Amino acid sequence: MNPDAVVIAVLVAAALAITLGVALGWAASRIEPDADSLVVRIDALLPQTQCGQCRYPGCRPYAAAIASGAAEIDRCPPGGEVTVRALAALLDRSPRSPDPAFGATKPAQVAWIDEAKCIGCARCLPACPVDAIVGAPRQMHTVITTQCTGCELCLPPCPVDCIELRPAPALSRRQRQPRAA
Amino acid sequence: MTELLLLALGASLVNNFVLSNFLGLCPFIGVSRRFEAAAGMALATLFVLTLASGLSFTLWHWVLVPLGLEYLRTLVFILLIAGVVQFTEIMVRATSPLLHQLLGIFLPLITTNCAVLGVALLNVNRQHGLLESLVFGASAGAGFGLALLLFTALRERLDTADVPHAFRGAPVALVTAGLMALAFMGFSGLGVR
Amino acid sequence: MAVRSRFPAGLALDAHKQQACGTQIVELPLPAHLVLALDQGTGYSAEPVVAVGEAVATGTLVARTGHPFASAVHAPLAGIVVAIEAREAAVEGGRSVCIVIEGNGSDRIDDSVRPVKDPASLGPEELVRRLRDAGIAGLGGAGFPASTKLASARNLGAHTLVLNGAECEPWICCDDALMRSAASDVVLGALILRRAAGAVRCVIAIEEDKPAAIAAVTGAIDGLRDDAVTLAVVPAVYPQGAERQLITTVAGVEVPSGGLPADAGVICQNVATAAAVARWATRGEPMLSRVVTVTGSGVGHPGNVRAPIGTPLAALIAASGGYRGTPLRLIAGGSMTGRALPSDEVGLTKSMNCVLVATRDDIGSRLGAVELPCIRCGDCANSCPAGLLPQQLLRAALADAHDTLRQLGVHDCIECGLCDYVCPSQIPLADRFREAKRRLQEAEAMTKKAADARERHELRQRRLQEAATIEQETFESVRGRARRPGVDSTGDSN
Amino acid sequence: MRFDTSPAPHVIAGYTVPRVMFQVLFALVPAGVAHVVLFGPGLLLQLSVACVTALLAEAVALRWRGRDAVPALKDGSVLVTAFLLAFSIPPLLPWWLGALGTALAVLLGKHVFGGLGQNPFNPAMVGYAILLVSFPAEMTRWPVPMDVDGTRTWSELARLSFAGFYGADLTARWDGYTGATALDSIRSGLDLRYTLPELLGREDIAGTPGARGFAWINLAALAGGLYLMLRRIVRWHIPVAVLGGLLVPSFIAHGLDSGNALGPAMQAFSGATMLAAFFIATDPVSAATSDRGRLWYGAGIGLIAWIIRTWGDYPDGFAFAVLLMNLAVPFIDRYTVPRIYGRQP
Repeated sequence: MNPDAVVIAVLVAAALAITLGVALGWAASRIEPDADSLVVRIDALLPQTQCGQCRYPGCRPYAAAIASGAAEIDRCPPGGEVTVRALAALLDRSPRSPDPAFGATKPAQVAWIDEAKCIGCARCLPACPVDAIVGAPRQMHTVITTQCTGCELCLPPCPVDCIELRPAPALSRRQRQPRAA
Repeated sequence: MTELLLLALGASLVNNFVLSNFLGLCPFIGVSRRFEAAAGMALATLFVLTLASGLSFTLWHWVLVPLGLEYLRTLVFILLIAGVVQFTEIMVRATSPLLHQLLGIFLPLITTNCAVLGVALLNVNRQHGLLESLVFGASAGAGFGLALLLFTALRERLDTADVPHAFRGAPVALVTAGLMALAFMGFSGLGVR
Repeated sequence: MAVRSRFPAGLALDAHKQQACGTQIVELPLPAHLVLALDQGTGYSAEPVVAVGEAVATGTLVARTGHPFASAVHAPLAGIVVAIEAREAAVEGGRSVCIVIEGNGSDRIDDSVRPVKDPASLGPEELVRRLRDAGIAGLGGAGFPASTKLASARNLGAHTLVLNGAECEPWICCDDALMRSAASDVVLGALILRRAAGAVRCVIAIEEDKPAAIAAVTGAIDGLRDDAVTLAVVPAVYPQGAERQLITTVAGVEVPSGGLPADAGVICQNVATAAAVARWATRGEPMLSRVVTVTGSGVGHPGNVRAPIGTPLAALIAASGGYRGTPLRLIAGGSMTGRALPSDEVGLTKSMNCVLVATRDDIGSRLGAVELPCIRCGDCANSCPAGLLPQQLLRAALADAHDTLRQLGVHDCIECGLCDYVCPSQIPLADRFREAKRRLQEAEAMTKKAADARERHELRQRRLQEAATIEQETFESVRGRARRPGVDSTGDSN
Repeated sequence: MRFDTSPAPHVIAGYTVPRVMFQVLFALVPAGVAHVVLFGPGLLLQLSVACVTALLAEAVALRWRGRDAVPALKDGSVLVTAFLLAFSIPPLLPWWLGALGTALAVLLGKHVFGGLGQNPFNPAMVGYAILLVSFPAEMTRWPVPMDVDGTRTWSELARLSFAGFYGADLTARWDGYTGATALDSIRSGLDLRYTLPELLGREDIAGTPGARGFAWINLAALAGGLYLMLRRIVRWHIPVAVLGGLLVPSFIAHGLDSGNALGPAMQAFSGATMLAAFFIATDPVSAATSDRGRLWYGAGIGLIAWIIRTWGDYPDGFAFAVLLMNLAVPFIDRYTVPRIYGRQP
């Protein structure tokens, strides 16, 4: 093969590559990736306990981590099997069990303050991620059951351990019809 | 006109790239678990195939043939297809990050979807004109998309079926794909090449 | 006036009405004790206003409620409250708090029981309020308080009152018997209900297989000389008496999915409810009793009985000739939608229109069913009165695919049971859908709770952010003035 | 007194899958009688081997999955598969091919997907199509049916059937007794540039009872199909749509080009038309599930069968048409959900 042909071939290939590269680079810089919408959709599937067991400071940061590929979908103990399944379906990943390293899945729970023991120190108030504890210093505190997510974040700050978690009331009014015995 | 119609029919149904020629099986199996993802894949492939057909025709006729570089076609076409696919990926990421997630690795892998390169090379081999190339590319893409969507809908139904444990997932999908190909054999001999 | 069915599909079923329908309504003597469930069948309970040991008179209010879905309960029997406790009851979940009253032989009547002097002089709002205080609940089977429906009908501007005398479910004929014996009460009640609902027209719908009831009601309407009250003879197709389906047949409009009948300009009440309203107007009697069909192959003398609310079913059955043969199920309601009860100690509720004591002769088909996989034959879809695809819903229910379930309209399922009835694979579809609805509702409640939590969390984040900004600014300005402010001594302790 | 409880409804009609399946088998009897009278007892041989294989395969598959095989064997669905396959294959087929086809139908067509109710493809057509593409010669060799003037008698056909069944070489001794079906001969004739009237006039194609043989079987299948419709086991949507999809284009094509395109009457009463329209396409498991979907599904089958009969390589396209529309069923179901009561269309 004559050397000119080789040179031409290389030049053509190089020219094509450079053209494509420049065009793509330009396109990439002009077209903004939409990062937010995916995060919102993932966030919508998370239970919003804001408990931080996934080692992210809340549900939304965890959603962002999933969207960017930084975290797996199995880190949410409060959501349990259901949440992992929903995430797997949304993102077309293979379903798996929640990773026990991030905590055990418990049935839905809400915090309850033993008002006889509470000393009204108000330290649990700022810990609550959803402002579900009402009270003021030296006043009795109480938990708004319907708003409590059961995240357990109010337990450590309490100096008298007067907060305990109780099973959450049923969310649905419908109950099973009796079945054949 | 009839010519083009027959070309389109042949490329999309009779000689369906997936089910008759067994090209592009990788995304066919890989992106057929969810309907939304498959629809995205079908559109992306249609887009890439059409664009790549047009561009490869242009390159072939105005660059490679005049310069006597026909032997470079595989290399050049792959480069071209890679560029188009990259562009598609940028577009998808900008418009639907969820789809980008769903397609995952299979989006850049359109590059290596042999159907795409196959169409570009067949266009050259069969000496298609520009319009013919575009129609051939688009209908091959449509045929791929159709097969993919039908297959995905089938697989979604199989998801809820009581499939024997040994056949869950990929095995039953492959059996299904095989039976689909069997059904497509019925089109054989339909006069359209 | 005969009309055609206009809802999708439906099916003519074996009616089984002859067993109980031949005889007149029997007045049940007052039983020795009554078990009044505070949940009268809607799933929502009233609050007791009496205490254990208290003496009550006939008609005394024993439980009051502010909830729109619960109804007030009155004592049908003068006596002593002997217990207020959770007991088995004919309600969702199987248990409800019950007030148990033991009769003391007195026939004292509560002072509040006074005939309404002139119901026509009461304004609609006053009427609704009085009906609510009288505990008037729908007697057709759901037990929904009449006052709540009337109020929303008036708010939404309903123009037509449909009185449901279709009574499509097999075995039940208490409405039929009532219409035959007290057609004038039905019509009088209809006029009061129409007034309370602010409606213009009133249509009384009766299935064509009840000629005696049709004749009686026709007579009563003729005596009225009111063109706006008419009779519609509807085909005897199950589930003709389902509220939405009947409205479509009679008024030609569909109730929007997820909406109320009043959204289509219609309010539906049962004929027995109308008769109860008439009783309230003429005698001042709150809802103390109802007519109930006691039937089935397992009962001695099937028939219709007027019994006080709270009558233990055992007493009801004893008065109807007692058990016969081998009763296998005690069903509150008909054979298609009735609830199988675990015990005959439970009290009659306002929503209980039938007590079916079933032997193998009556329910053998279900007992002997062998479930096979769905073959997608579509018979269920061809009989579904809501136009659903039960075969597809079943798949979605088994896969717990919530979006698909919603799309395919699981919430539009009225649980009539026809899909079960026709299914050649004998799949308990209605129960699967009930279960799917329950799980879906739970998931939806959870999503809603999560959304609330997200909102509260975001608000909090914003507030903290703002507070931090302000603190930062304050700190900066303070530092600007004095280089070293007072040190917080607790800061270094850990 | 205490009672057991169970969820509502407490009664059902008691109409069961086995009863549906046995009604279908019963409705096949007229077509079977016509088949045996015209083509000899080959059908009975094929039926017996197909039924035995099908029951065996079903039992093996269920045992292998650790399921109780008895109710599944009693439900009759596997016998319907066996019957439909036996009716579709030529009565001369060696028994091992019949057995192979049935085993494939039951195992690959049905149990790989989970058994009754789960298979996306019509099992009988899976078996048939595999046989057809693998053994085209055997699968297109039919006996020339009995005629009236006695040159071919039923007892000769019986001997021929047994010879075929045991796999004897039919070309040597039975040459004049076997041949292609009318549809097949017409197709090859048209390929050789004969015109349709010429072909239809030819003794060896349409003048013989060969064509009439299939016409009788189609008529008998039509009668059985109408019985199923009368008993409301099959609703009208699929058969009507299949026939419409086949006959409307053939009517138009015949009107445009009567020299080459078969007319609707010929299309309706040759090949597997009626069997497909009433018995094969109506298999509810692999068909679309809403009424509107079933119209699309049936029309698709008819149209594809017409296309394959007109231009394709295979003389009768119904097996492929059914499989092709089977694979479109989930797609069709997705877009043909009927309007729900109380919702906007």
